[in-house]
Amino acid sequence: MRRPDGELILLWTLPVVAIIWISAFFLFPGFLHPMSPTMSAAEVANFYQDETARIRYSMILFNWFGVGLIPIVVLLAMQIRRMAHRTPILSYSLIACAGGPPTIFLIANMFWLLAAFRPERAPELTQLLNDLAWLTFTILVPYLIAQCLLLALAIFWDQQDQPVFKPWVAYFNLLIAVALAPAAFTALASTGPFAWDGLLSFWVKNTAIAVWIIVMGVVLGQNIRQQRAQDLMADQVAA
Amino acid sequence: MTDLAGASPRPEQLSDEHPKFVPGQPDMWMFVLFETLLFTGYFSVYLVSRTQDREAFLGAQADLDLRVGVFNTIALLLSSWAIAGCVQAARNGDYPSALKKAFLTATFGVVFLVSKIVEWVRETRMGNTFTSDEFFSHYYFLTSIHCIHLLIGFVVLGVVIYQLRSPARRSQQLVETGATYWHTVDFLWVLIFALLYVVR
Amino acid sequence: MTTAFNKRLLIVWVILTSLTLIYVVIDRSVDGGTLRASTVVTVSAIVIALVKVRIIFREFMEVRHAPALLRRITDGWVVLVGVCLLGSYFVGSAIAP
Amino acid sequence: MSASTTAPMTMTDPPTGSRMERFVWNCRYHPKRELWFAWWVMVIFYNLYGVLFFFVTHVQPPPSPAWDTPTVVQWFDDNGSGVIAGFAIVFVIAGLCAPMNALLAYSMRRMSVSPVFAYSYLIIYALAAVPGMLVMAMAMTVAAFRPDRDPEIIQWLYDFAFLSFSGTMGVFMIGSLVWMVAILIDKNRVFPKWFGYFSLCNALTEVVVAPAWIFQRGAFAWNGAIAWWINMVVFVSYTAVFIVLLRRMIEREDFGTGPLPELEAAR
Repeated sequence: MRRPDGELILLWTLPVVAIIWISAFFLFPGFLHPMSPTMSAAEVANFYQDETARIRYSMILFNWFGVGLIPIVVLLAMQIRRMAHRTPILSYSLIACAGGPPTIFLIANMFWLLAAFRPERAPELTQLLNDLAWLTFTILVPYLIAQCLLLALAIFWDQQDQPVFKPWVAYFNLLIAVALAPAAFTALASTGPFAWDGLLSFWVKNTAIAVWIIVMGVVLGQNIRQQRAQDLMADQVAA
Repeated sequence: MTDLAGASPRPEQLSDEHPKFVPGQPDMWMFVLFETLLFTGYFSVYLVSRTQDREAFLGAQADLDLRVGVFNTIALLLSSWAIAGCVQAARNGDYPSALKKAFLTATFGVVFLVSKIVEWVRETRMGNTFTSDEFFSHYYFLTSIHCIHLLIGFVVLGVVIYQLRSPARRSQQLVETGATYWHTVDFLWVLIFALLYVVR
Repeated sequence: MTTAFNKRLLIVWVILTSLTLIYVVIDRSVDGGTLRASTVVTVSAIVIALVKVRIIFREFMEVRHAPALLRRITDGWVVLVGVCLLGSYFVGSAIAP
Repeated sequence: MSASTTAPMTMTDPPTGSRMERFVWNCRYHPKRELWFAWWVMVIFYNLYGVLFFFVTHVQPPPSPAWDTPTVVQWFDDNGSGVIAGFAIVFVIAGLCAPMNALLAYSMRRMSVSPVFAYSYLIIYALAAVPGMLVMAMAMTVAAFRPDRDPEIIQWLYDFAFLSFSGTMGVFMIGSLVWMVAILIDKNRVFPKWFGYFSLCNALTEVVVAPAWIFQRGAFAWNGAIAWWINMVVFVSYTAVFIVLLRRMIEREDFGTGPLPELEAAR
């Protein structure tokens, strides 16, 4: 078994995990028509009392598969290692980023599950857990932004005849980084595009993450397959 | 680490005309000086809080037994004396004696540690805990942070003993560096002792 | 040679220990039963401790054989620590309620 | 693995044109560009960190843990918008930690020690940002987000924020100790030995913060003279020292300007 074979297996976990993420996303009752930050404590408490089961099962799914992104980021770090750089700093940076988003997401995930665990508690407390969950979920962008920017920089610096990634991948990553940034400012407003259910903080941010995962998955797949073909050729030449 | 052996030759005999040298790595001396400053910071905070509420501090201090402190100090002074002898024995090439003195140092260190733990247990039994009053907060803080230094000192002694054991190693510089660290643990205790047990 | 050094170290240890025992004398002389605040005791305790620290520097840590720079720095440090400790004690006493 | 990746990089001499041209050339072709990039990210990160924590959010120097509930609520009323805006910027820039940790890990790869040290340090410090910064930012943001919340809950968030920030020190302690051991046994002299001992000092001050979990007032509380002020002095000098030492390390690196050395990852 060659190295790219194993990498290909890891990559093929991505569509599987992505399908689970999407199902969990639609299963969670608070994502389509995202819950508004202007909901009163009583409304929030009612929501958790009425929808307990769907909240629990969707969040348990997220709890299982939230970390599924890490192998993909590490695969990207491996591609950076193939680039024409003199130091491993950029691939180290990507590895240092890899754990961040799932960790932050898991914190949000736990708050949602906690809120649904005893929905009959005082509404104020349920609202607190709901705020903690939503704000944490919305501001999980810092490492994703850093990943995109670092990857773009790595591609710009990959000055060789056959670069590992094509230049458009770098520009694509810059675009995604820009799309993710507004979500960090979500706490400034409870209505409008910056609110956690608003256009920028919810729709643009989550779409950007989804598009990034799909596009980078495809690009990674092409790269790894190319590597595998080159390996096979090298073996044949050697034989 | 062994490449440091013999990096700076030591005079065989010390007299008034001998060449001057820094004992151990100069780097360790920077640690000694910085750590001393850090402790001076802790001591100053303690002395200032003490002057703000003299009666409470004196009342709590009365529960400390000066004799235990004196015993602690003498134990650590003995260990310092032993490690100073160890450095000189190693310098003169008398490694068996140096090794013996390094173990002696560790033994006195253990004596100090045990007597400290006994004192902590006694004070806790008397109801004086980390949170019971301000004096004992400082007492437990200073004695425990010093004790952590002592525990690191045992690791350092381990390095010294490891150096002394085999003729292949025996870096005089590392032995002196370790000794410098150990003496620091000693003189920091001398200051802590005066400030906790004697100052009124 | 070795014995001469051992003797010197032993004398140093005896001096340090006697300085420690002076504390017992001070302690006995100032208060009978209850502890009382005393600037004289505080200052002498700190000064004796600093003298001991300097002896440890010079003899045990072999600073007396060290280059002038290290000798001056360690002496400076003893003074610095002394100034800080006595300074905090007196400043603290001055601002005490 | 593929042999095509070792294509030589075209290196020319830096242009003699305007300052801007030279800067652009250096960004694109300088042999040490990755190192300088990480170093500058580190400098910018610590400056932003200082400005955001001290002047925008006003969470440093920390307010008192001894305050009663109305005072805490009042503090959020006074500083709420600064807290939200400042931490929003923190959420954008927190990822700057990554190149910084990568540079520190790289410094350990330059040493004559096992790569275990570099990787351990990288992971420990990648983890450190969560309790060291992000949890606090989240708790403070949530508290400032709804100032009309039950005051008791606001105070809980306040405690959560400051205790997670000040009280989670193990990652930094173990991280410093890993770095210390690497420096002390390194034979390449990447860092001076005294910096290794200084790392020990730093690790020991992390121990000293632990009483912040126990005391609500006095020298050992989270805003106390010992648990905060003395530690801050040590931490700031430690950080300043390693920024300068890393700069010297990068200056000493001799990469030459020729073709790339063979990519180690591909072998």
